[in-house]
Amino acid sequence: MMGLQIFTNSLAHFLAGVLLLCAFALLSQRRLAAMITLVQAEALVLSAAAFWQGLVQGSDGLFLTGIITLCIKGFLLPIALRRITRQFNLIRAVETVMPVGLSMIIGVGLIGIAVMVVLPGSAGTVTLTHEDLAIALSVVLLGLLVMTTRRNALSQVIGFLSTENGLVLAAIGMPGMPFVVELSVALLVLLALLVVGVFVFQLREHFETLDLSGIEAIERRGR
Amino acid sequence: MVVLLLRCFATLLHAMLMLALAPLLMGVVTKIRARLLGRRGPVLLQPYRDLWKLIHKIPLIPDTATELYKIWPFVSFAAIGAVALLVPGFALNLASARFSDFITIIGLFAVSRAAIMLAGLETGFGFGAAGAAREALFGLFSEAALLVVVLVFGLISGDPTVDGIATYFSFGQLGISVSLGFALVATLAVALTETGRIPADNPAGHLELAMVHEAMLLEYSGRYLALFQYTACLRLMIWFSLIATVFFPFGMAQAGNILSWPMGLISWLAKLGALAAALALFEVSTAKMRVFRVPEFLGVALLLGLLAVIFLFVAGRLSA
Amino acid sequence: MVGLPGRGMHLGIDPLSALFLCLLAPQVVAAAVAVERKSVTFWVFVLGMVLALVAADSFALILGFELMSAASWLLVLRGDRRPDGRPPATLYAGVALFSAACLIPAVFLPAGGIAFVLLLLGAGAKAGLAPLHSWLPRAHPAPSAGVSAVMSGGMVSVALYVIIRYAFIVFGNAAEPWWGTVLMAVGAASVLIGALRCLLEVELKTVLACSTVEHMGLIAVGLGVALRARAMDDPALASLALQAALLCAVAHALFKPLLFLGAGAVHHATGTTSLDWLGGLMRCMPRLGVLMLVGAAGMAALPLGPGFAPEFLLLHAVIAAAGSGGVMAWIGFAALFGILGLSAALALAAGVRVIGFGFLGRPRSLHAAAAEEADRLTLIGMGILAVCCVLVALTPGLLLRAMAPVISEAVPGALPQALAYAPLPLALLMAVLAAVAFVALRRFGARGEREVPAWNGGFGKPPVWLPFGDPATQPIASGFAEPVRRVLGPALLGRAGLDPGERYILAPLSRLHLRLTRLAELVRRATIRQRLAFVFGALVMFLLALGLGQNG
Amino acid sequence: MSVTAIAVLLPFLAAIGLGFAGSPLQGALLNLVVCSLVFVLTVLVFLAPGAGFLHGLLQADPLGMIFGALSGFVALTTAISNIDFVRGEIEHMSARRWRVYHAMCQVMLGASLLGLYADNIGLLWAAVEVATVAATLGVSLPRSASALEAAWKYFILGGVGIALALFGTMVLYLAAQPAVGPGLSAMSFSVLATHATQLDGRLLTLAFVFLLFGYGTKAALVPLHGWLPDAYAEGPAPLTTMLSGLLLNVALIAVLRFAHLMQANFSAGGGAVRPGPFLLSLGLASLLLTAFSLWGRRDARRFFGFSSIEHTGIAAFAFGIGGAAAIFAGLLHMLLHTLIKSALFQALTRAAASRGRASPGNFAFSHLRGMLATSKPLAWMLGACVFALTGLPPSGLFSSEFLIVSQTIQRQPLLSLPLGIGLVVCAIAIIRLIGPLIFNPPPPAAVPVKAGAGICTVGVHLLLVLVLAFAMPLGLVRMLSSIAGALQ
Repeated sequence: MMGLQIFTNSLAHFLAGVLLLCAFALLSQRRLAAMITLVQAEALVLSAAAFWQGLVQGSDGLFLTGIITLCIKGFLLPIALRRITRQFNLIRAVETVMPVGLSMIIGVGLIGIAVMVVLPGSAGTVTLTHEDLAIALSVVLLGLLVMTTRRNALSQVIGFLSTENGLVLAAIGMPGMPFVVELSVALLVLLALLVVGVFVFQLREHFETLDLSGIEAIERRGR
Repeated sequence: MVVLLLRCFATLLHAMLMLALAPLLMGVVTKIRARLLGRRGPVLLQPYRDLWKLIHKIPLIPDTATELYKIWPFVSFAAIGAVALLVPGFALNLASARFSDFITIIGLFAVSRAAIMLAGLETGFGFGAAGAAREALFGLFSEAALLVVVLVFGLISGDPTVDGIATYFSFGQLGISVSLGFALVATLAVALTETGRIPADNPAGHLELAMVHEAMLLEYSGRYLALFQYTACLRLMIWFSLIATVFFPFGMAQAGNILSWPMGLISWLAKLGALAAALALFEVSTAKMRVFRVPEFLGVALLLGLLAVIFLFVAGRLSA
Repeated sequence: MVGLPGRGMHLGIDPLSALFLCLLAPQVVAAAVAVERKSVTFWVFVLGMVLALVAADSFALILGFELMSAASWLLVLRGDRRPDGRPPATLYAGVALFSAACLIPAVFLPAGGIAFVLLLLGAGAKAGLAPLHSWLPRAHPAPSAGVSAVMSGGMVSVALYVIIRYAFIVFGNAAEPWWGTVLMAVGAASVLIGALRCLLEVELKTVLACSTVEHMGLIAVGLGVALRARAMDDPALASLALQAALLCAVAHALFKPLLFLGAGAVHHATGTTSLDWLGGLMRCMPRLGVLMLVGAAGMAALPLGPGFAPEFLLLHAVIAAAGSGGVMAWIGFAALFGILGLSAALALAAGVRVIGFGFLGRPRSLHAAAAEEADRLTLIGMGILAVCCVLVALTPGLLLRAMAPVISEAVPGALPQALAYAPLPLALLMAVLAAVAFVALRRFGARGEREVPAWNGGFGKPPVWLPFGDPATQPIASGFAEPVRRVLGPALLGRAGLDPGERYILAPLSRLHLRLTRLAELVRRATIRQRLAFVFGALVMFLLALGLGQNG
Repeated sequence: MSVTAIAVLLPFLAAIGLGFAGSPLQGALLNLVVCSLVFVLTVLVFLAPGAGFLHGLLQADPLGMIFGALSGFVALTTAISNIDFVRGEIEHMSARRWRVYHAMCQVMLGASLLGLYADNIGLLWAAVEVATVAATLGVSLPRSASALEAAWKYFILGGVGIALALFGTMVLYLAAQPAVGPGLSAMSFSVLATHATQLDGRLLTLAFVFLLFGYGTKAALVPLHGWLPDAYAEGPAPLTTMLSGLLLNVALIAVLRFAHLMQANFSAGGGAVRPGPFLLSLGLASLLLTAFSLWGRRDARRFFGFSSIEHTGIAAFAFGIGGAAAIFAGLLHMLLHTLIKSALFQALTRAAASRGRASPGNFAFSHLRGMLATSKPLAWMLGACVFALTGLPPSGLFSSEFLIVSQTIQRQPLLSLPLGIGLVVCAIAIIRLIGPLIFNPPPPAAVPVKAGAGICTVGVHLLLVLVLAFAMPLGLVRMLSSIAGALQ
């Protein structure tokens, strides 16, 4: 029984770690295609984690979450994104604000901050949820970092997705979190997709590319 | 009761003398000056004759003047005349002593100055305005310097009225003499400017561009001019008496005591004569300044006043 | 419950507020009679002042104060029709807000130095005390005459009321001598700069506004002496100085509106208030001229005018105060005395200039030549004020006696002084002398007089095609002030001839503001990504601080 | 099913109807009808503060009631002026978009009410999220490049904000575990408030940071404000009114509630950090940044968007000062500002409509200037609204700002310096507009127009402001004070 417990924890940990690794790798990527792939991988790992937690906690809500994640984030979304890239042939590397190395160093720092904030200074009261939360928080922060360091609307969407993954990871780590939240997470992803779709649609109408420089040009006109 | 009567009588006498002797004083100054320059000069009564002559001329009113043209001479005279009553001459403790406040006197001088400046602006021609402008410029510093001197007096005697200051000084102590010396110099400078004498102005000058006091009266004639000129004489008289009373208070009579009057009268006339001589001497020995030098001249007076205050403080510390 | 939600507001009248209400009444009546009868904003303005005066708690006071500012701002805005760039309305609103921002803290801080300084900044800015005075000569002339009158006579008085109320009554027991010293220094600066500009300005209304600055300075000096004396518990001196200040406030509240109304009438009659274009108005508008003469006498602080008694008391108070303190105090008081004398002479010259170039001499423009007498209502309004002026001028003693309760309210244990200046006998004396001279000249002198072209140093009669003489030969007001400008200008106004308040306060402020605005523009123009970076950076910083705070 | 639930559900149902049928004008009328019904319901909520609906997920507390009624009122007046707006603009959007537009208005109303009445942090989050999506769609409706750009900004920044808020919500739930244990009750405001002292202070603090950033983004506190000016300036005009009138309050009140949890936990020594500094820093940042951003503006709606940032900043500052009186002042400030700002936007919309379309944008100051010459009542109303924003009496904001400043002086004297600077600079920046906007000569193309009867809604708003600020009825005073006392 004890052994099983340990095994459970370590597996959950392992999955979370992999997720974090993907998020971190996302930071290092310059090409959209590779970023999409990484997000997809994140989604798969996430759904696996969700299933595992559902198994452990014995709640069907988590299973549902996993399924939703798998379907939408694991398959639909990457496909859509790939289509967009092909449509606007955004195969070329995305220009980053800062050198990748620097952004990765910052990423490490973010992880440090996340751990520092979540885990109490006095070791001992450290529970699984705390560590889980720390990892989720790191993923969220890394996603945000991706959003802020890439000069390209699509890669911002990707970063946003990564952030979502972190949120879901946190959510499934919460013991007995009521159903509402997962639902709203799914809802959020749904709406996010919808709106992104709307956007991609019209952004193409107005600017040939997804690059935000056109928008910035508008913004430069003092108003 | 008797004392009160005597004081009133003394005041009346004082007023009479002031009003009557003013032109004579002017004559004396002119005479001495002429003598110092080696001329015979006009007779002493010449000012009376000039006034009489002017009175009997028909005044010519400029067509650009307003109704107030004829008011200004009277205003100016009334103010100076009032001062003449307030400033003690041969006797202290006159009936008007209570009102002989230094600041009131300065105010009355200002009134007459304002009247003369307005008279100069009355017809709206260049010379009068130029004179008025210069008068205004001089007025700034002379009034400031005079006020600082008044501050010195007030600090010494603790009494703002001329009469009180003179009474206090008549029992003069030492120790304050340094500052009083400064104050005297400052007062003299102011007096020269206020009475329109050299170096600030030249009463005998006849070049319009150089005149100050006369330039303002350029458009006046007949009895009005006479009144202005008489006022000028009176102003000189007042300043002499003022300086005599404040700085040389010795030998002054007490209005309440009739026996001391003759002595007082004599010493007063003597002081006036001495001052007239000094003025004449000063005038022949200096030249008239350029207009924009005068503020510096008066600025020095102002500084002397300030110095007087400081020395006063030092003296107070020494005596304490 | 009207007032602050949950707290309401309280009103009440004590001698001080009663005095200022009385001081407000005549000018409001006069202005209403003369010009502003139907303007709602004007009445809101008056309401604000009254509210500020009858307020019994800080909320009501500041509410009234700001209501007054806001209403007058609107009036300035409406009245300000000048084509030149920077309208004073915004500057004016800024000052109003600034004073509110200083007053609210001042009334809530515990009585002490900081509270007093804030109070002085707030109310002083409104009263136009240096160095925060430079808005006043711009804003006060802007609205119509009646409003200018009440602004220059009433609003500044309300600001003074606030200073007196707090410095003497509310903070009174915490007062320290340096408060008075600061007040005196501020007042001296205002007196000097106000009087100088009063002589140098060309626009009549601006001249009057500058003279307002000067008189506020005089009052501030009086209050300063009183406050210092009170802090050094010398009630006799304190009450003397306070008498001077209050009497000055009363006189100023009478003759300044009078002059402003007159300026308005002049503007209405000639279309200009520039002294360089007026002249000879005494001929076509004599009644107005005489009324202006009364006002100018007050402005120039001449004896037998309303302005002299306060000046007299003030100088005596300074003499009495000068004896106290160390050598610095002596030098300071001597310098103060010199400044007072200088500015008194400047004010005299300014008064002479207003009358001499506005109303005497020859017209300098066709408008001035063709001016018509002001309408009856204006004359009535000014007449009311002139009568009050004469009363105050001739019976200051009675007024001081009436003020006794105010003095004893502001200065505990006060013993009001008798006035050593008796205008009535003096007036009688001068009248007698003038009469004697007149009679004598009539009796002994030649009768009759002849009207001739002015001699003008022999330059002769102007040609016929120049109805009022060759303009080139006419002295103008700025020429009259030129010698003073040459002597004092470089020292006090700098080479550019700018008001120090503008050069050292307003200009740097506007530069700073420009710089900060540019900075804000940079933030505003950030791209989406940069804005995201703001959020992210702030979040990280907060988390970092949190982590360090909890683990460090 | 309680009044509360009806008030919340009605708009959503109406949205469905509006979204699929009807011509623009019909839509506007139906919109008006629904809004008036909702307003009545929000007032009725006072009488029957609905007992829990969906096992206590929906429970109107006094705070929610007051601001719910306010939202209802603003929605009502907006709907009234919306009719004229639709009349004027009808040919500039396709009927389909008009339907979406009206549907989105209703969704925003419903979501705000949901956010105000919700007793459950998850539900609150969902409400804000729905409102965001609706607002995004609404803003993107004009389909102009700048509108799309604004909507895009709104979506990105808002999405991030929502994500942060969700994370915060979860952490808060985790923080509630030791005290309340798993389950719905761990997400109920009332339960959390009662157990505030036993929450895990450390996690609570972490949660608060995220919630502050999440909901602070919605409340547009600097530096989270990036979306607001553009969203205000580009969306359809009445939508802007709804944004400023409804959503800001929801977010700010959420922040206030969470801050109260922190404060309670802190004062009980539960290990949480004092929320004051967070709120104070964000509030001051908003105030000071807007103080200088207000100057270069040429577009009226963008300008007043910045002023909204300023005023939410002031309210947040007041909450940060803490203490019953300051919180009272902050709530009062929110009430008054909402009324004034929505009135202002209504007047502005009418003014722009009276001037017609123009090249630099219908709301460019150069286009709107000189109102007095073309329409007196409109000009006076507009001027009164703009003036009311400055906080000079007789504007109502005077009393709230007076209270805030006095509280600052008494509790945090040093902070009153930046506060004063910010307030003064902002007020100057606003008051300087009145001259050009009202009194200057109008642009040559402008023609005199008659202001419709609808203008009186603005007057009603301003009257209400005066009453609330200077003669607040005792009942309301008691209610607000008790709220403030409970939240301090």
